[in-house]
Amino acid sequence: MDFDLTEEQRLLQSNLRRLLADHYAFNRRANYQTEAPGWSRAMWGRYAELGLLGLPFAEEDGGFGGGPVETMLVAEALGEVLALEPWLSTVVLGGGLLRHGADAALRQRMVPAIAAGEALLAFAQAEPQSRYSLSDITTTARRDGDGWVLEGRKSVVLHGDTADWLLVTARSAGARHDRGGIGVFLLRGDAPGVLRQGYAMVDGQRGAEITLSAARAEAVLGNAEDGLALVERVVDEAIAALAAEAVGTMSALHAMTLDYLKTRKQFGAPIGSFQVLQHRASDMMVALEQARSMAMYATMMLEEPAAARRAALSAVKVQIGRSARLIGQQAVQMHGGIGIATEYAAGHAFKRLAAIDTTFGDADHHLRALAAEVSAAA
Amino acid sequence: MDFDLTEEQRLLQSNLRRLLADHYAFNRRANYQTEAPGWSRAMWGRYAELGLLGLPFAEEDGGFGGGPVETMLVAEALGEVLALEPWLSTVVLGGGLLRHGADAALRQRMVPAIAAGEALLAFAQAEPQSRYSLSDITTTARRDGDGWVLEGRKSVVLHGDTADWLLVTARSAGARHDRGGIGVFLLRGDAPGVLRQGYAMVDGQRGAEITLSAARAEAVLGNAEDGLALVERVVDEAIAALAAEAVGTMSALHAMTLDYLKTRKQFGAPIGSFQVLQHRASDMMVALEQARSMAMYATMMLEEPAAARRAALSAVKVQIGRSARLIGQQAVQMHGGIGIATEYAAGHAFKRLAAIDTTFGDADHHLRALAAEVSAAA
Amino acid sequence: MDLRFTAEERAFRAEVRDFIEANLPAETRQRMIEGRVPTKAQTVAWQRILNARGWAVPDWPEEHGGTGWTAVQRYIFREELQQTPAPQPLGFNTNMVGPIIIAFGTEAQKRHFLPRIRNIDDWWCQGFSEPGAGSDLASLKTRAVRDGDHYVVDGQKTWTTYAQNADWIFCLVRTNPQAAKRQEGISFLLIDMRSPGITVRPVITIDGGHEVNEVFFDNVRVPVSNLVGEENRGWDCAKLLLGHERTGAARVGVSKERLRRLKFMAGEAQENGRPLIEQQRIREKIAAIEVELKALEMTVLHVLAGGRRAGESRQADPASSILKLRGSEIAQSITELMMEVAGPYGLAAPGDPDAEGSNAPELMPEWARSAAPLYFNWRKLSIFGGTNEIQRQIMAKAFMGL
Amino acid sequence: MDLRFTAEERAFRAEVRDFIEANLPAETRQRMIEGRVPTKAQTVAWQRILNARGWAVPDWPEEHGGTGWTAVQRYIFREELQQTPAPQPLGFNTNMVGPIIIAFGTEAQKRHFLPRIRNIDDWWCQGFSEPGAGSDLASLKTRAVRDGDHYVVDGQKTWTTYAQNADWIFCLVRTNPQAAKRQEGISFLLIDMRSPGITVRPVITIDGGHEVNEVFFDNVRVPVSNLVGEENRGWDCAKLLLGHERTGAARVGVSKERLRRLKFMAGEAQENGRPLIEQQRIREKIAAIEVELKALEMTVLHVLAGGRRAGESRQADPASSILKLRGSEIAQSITELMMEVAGPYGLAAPGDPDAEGSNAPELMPEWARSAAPLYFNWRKLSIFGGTNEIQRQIMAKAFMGL
Repeated sequence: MDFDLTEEQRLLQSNLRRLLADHYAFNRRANYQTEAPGWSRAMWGRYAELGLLGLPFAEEDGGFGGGPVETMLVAEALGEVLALEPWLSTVVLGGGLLRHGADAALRQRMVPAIAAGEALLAFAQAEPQSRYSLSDITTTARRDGDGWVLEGRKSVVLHGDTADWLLVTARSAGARHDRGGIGVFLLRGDAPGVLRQGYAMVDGQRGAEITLSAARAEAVLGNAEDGLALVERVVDEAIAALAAEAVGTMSALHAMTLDYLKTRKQFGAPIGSFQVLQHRASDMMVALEQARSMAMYATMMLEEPAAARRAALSAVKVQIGRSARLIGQQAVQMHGGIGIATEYAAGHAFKRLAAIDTTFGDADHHLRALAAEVSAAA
Repeated sequence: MDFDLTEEQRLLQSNLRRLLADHYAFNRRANYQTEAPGWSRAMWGRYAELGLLGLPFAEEDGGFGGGPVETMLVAEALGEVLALEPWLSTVVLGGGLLRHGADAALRQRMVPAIAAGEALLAFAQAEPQSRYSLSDITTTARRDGDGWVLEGRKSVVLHGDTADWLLVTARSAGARHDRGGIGVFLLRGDAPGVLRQGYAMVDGQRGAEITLSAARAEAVLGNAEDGLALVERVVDEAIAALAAEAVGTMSALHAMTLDYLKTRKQFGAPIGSFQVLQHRASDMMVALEQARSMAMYATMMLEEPAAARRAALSAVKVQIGRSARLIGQQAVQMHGGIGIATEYAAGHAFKRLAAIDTTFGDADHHLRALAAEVSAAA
Repeated sequence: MDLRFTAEERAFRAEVRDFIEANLPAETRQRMIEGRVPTKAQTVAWQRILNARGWAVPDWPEEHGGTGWTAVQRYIFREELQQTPAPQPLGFNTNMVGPIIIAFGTEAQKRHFLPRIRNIDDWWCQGFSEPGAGSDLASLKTRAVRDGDHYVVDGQKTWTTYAQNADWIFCLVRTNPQAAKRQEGISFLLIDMRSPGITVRPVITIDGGHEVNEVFFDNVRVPVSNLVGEENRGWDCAKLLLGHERTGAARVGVSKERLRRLKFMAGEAQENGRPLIEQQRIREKIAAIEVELKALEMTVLHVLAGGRRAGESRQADPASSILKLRGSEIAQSITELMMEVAGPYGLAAPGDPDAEGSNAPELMPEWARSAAPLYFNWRKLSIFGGTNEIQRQIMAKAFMGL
Repeated sequence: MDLRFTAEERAFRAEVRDFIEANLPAETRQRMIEGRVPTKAQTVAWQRILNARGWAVPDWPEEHGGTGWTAVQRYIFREELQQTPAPQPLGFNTNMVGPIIIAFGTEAQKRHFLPRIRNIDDWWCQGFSEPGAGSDLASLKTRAVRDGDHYVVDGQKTWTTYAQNADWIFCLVRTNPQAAKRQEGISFLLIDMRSPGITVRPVITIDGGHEVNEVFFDNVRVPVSNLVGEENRGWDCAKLLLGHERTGAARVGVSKERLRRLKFMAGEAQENGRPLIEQQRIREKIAAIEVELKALEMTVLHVLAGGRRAGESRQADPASSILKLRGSEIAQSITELMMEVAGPYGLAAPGDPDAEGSNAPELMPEWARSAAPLYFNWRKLSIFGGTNEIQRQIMAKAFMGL
């Protein structure tokens, strides 16, 4: 067992942190949000330069051969500054589907463009009725010549509005809740028949409602009826990345709160001198440490067989959700009024944490999944 | 709406509190526990003198015509001193079954003896397998001439060891979980075929395991197949009394804790000067107030139709369980080591509160019952 | 001891309910059901309907338009408004500046202001909080210097709710910086929001809404006739508000209405093709909140009926703190659960459509729209009006002697 | 960064597990599964088995019998003991007085005591706490006055665990009442429990068990040769213990074993004829604790592997406090749930059958017996060894600068 980072990992972490320290102060983030896509194209270019965008891809595909630990480090650092760019959707979600699902030809066509920052990806998975179920899919894929044509509605698609490519789950066979019959299809974002309505989500990230009307896919990843295992794997990888991002956000929020406790005075003393707030800060520290431990656990369990991996990632999501809620709510409470004013960073961190809980299943959803596996001991 | 006590109720309360102040200091309670029955016969006589034992019975049956409010006041006062005597089992449980289930002749035979302190009653309801289900009954009642003969095992019977009379639920018809086919039977505690093994329970109250082997009943209350509604009503009355008792115990425990916070010094100051413990005491106060409110609500809802009454009493039990756990655990925690030493009162109050939660269904059991009734709003 | 409402009280409730049903504009009600704040016009229109009925200011003395109701009746009235839901009386007018003018104002002030307050001819806002003086009100810095028949006011107020709607602001200002105690040397002024030198800057909250503001005073001239009570005795006015309205903070009716809304949402939201309300865990969470709300309601009724043992003297009753604490916690727990029920759609919430950064509400189902904004907005409930930490401190110090 | 156990570590775990399986007396194990404390004889016998294998004191330096294992191996060893469950090494011997004698003792003390400590030829108990000096150790009052070759000790110790079993007690005593700081003027003495003037009074805890005692010292003569370290420098010894054993307080193995027991109980307990484990809510509660325990375990491993960023210097790492806090909270939550699962039978729990006031255990099912006693007894986990409040305070002051 070894928790130390390699020299390369350390370098990656410190380079990224330096980049973000230089370019992602809170007031600049607010500016990025008002740029046309709702985030910073310039930052996206810098991520590409730093090698973030090709990081998890195999070298033979045009990537840099990073693993789960590298992804964790990047996610944590981006979480510290509440970065707005479509890294999760492009590299972890879209990229993950390509890594695990695409054939070599497709990978070698896509990866260099992703790594160069020239291709943005989005994963159009959820539908208006599907909530957190990955198999509740009504979008259909119909054979048409040697290609596929998609029909349906996809909902709350992270960064779906600006993506150059959409990875869309659709049903080529089977009934609505069946585990079989689901494929993952690659479409151009601007393909005929793709209608996208983008919006800013509550946490400042971008989302889109997407309607597919006889939209033609460029490719299907693997088998059109067998895609659910791929989706589950990539969603688990996204949960691991979200966990690390949440740790970054919680850690920044905890630090912000400590600063505030030390500087803000009331009744003639820094409010951090009040024992009740001291202990509250300790409870936040405990929650942060629990979350950090589980983010590492997530990273460690991604390569395990599916059943063990899914259970582990559910446990991770439960802990992240609980820690995030405690830290988010308490940070706002201790900041008082300015905790809920948009001019300060704390409220934005609180909202991002709430959003992370809701992404790919909230704490209760995953607790129910774990509870289903509990059995009596001998 | 009127929350004021009548002059008579005030008098009852103050007389009982005075009696207990004179005779139920914590060290005397410890002595009572070592007396032969595990409680004080002398106190029982004093309760009778004060009129407690005949209180809820109708005057024409030999009682004093008190109502739910009077029962609440008595239970609360007894809870304040952790009284050990079989008041709940004799007056509320046994007495309640007689009040609502017995015919006039039986009532007029039993009530004067109860009121005089000469008849102790116990309600033998639970069975080893029944947990909190009131209809999970395997004890059988068989017609034998013009009487009934009982066969079965009753478990954790409150004060079953010293009771002169047992009120026993048994199945005269139907299958194990059926709501129909259940009767409530009156037996002498020393009838042939009644084997009783008594013990001190964790909270100092007495319990018994009772085996019935062809034990002959003296009477059946009402119809032998129709007793479940009676049982449910009386159990709800007992829950109301337990709620009030718990309020008395919590209130005493909170006061004890405040005393301790004010007198115990650490690091050169009373520990009550530490803000964290101050706020903890406030949380206990809130929990106490919630419990008190629900104990009154219980009293108010006892006369409502069965469905509304049962839902209300489940809500009461949930709140009592939660308040009791918070107050009990925090009181012990703030007392430190002496909170768990038998020589001090705090730990005993903690244990009684834990026992009350477990009596007639814990907070979670009743929460599940309430959850079953939740439905979507229009 | 009879813990039920009397027949008269039940009849009164029916009368109130019927009146609201018959007179509340449907679109006002629908807007509130959706979790949105009524517009200024809606609030004013409703208050004028109530005023015409003689129900504008139930808590005021009858000579000034009060209804003469019992405490229980006033509770029933407020609860019916909350449960409908209908706009509640504008607190700054009816619960704050009105009672202060009644208690401390001159006859001229009463004659001029009270009828206008009742009818919201003037919309009032409150200028108490300042940057750096949140829960510690006595450290306020905005100063008023006497200059002939005027005070000249300079300084800054913050968290000023609906200053953007307001015609007038009532302010605590420092008139004697040399006073021995910090609470002394503070005065209570009524200031016309149209006065030159007043600037209102919006503060947008994380739900995207515009409820609060900063108000800047730069050489603002206020006639001395707008002083309420004695100069340097403004703290007396502030204290009056602290003692006021003990049971309102529980917000029982509001939480009942929001719970109903939550149960509606849980019937609409689906997972695996079934409504969420069928899930055991959601039902248990709702049931648990219902228990807590029932306990709170009983505490409120207990306080109202005056039966609390510790409650003989108003000063020595911890009820206000308990009601504020539990009221805010329960309300917040409902919004948490709403956010959970809304699920992924919670992320796409449009916020207040009147506010900046909103999304097109038609993209998402109506039932899911208000969840996130309300969850975010109602974090304020445990902060404003004396933080929950302050409430616990009050209980410990004042009622337990710790 | 590789977060998994190495092949060597897994092989080591197998070796330990096999040894325990082969050598632990079955009745010792069964007693512990039932939630009862092993008898003195059982604890001693097991320690001697470990000692014979060379595994009595893994944490000690090899020259004194230590194993030379890595931190991870020591963790695995302890976890295997806890999970079996097997008696853990007597902490007073192996974690407390042993390391202190190793660090501060004379050669003679080491030669005489260490082998006996390792083998529990002497059972030690700890004389630190006093009435009125719980978490505030430095306020202790028991005094030792020099009289020729002896100290004369007078005073009282409390919460002395297993004093009734003990042959020796190690004590903090005040040797200089005039010292400038309270921590100065304290010395560390080894005292034979058979010394005239020592009285042990049992303190029965609310679970009915006899674990703790009061120990009275009345003119007890202690040879000066039993002073460890310098006179008046006993605080150094006490501080050594505070720094010691950072990960043990998490009790991960114990909680894993108790969770397994809980799941066994929930399979035995029935409601409406079905095992409780089939109820959704019980399963969710168990799953939630499993999540928390997994997070705690990962934190422990993180600390052990030395990878914590803040953990470069032992002094500056809040891990000890976090582990103590979470370890006790999780353990307590398991006992709460055991109490719930036991249901009505929880009330009839027999307690420690060796203790006073016990009931006949045969009247109730075996699986339900230990629930209530354990729930009551384990309230101590958040009190002893530095209350959880103290842990939060340490975190706030030492690691967050508040």
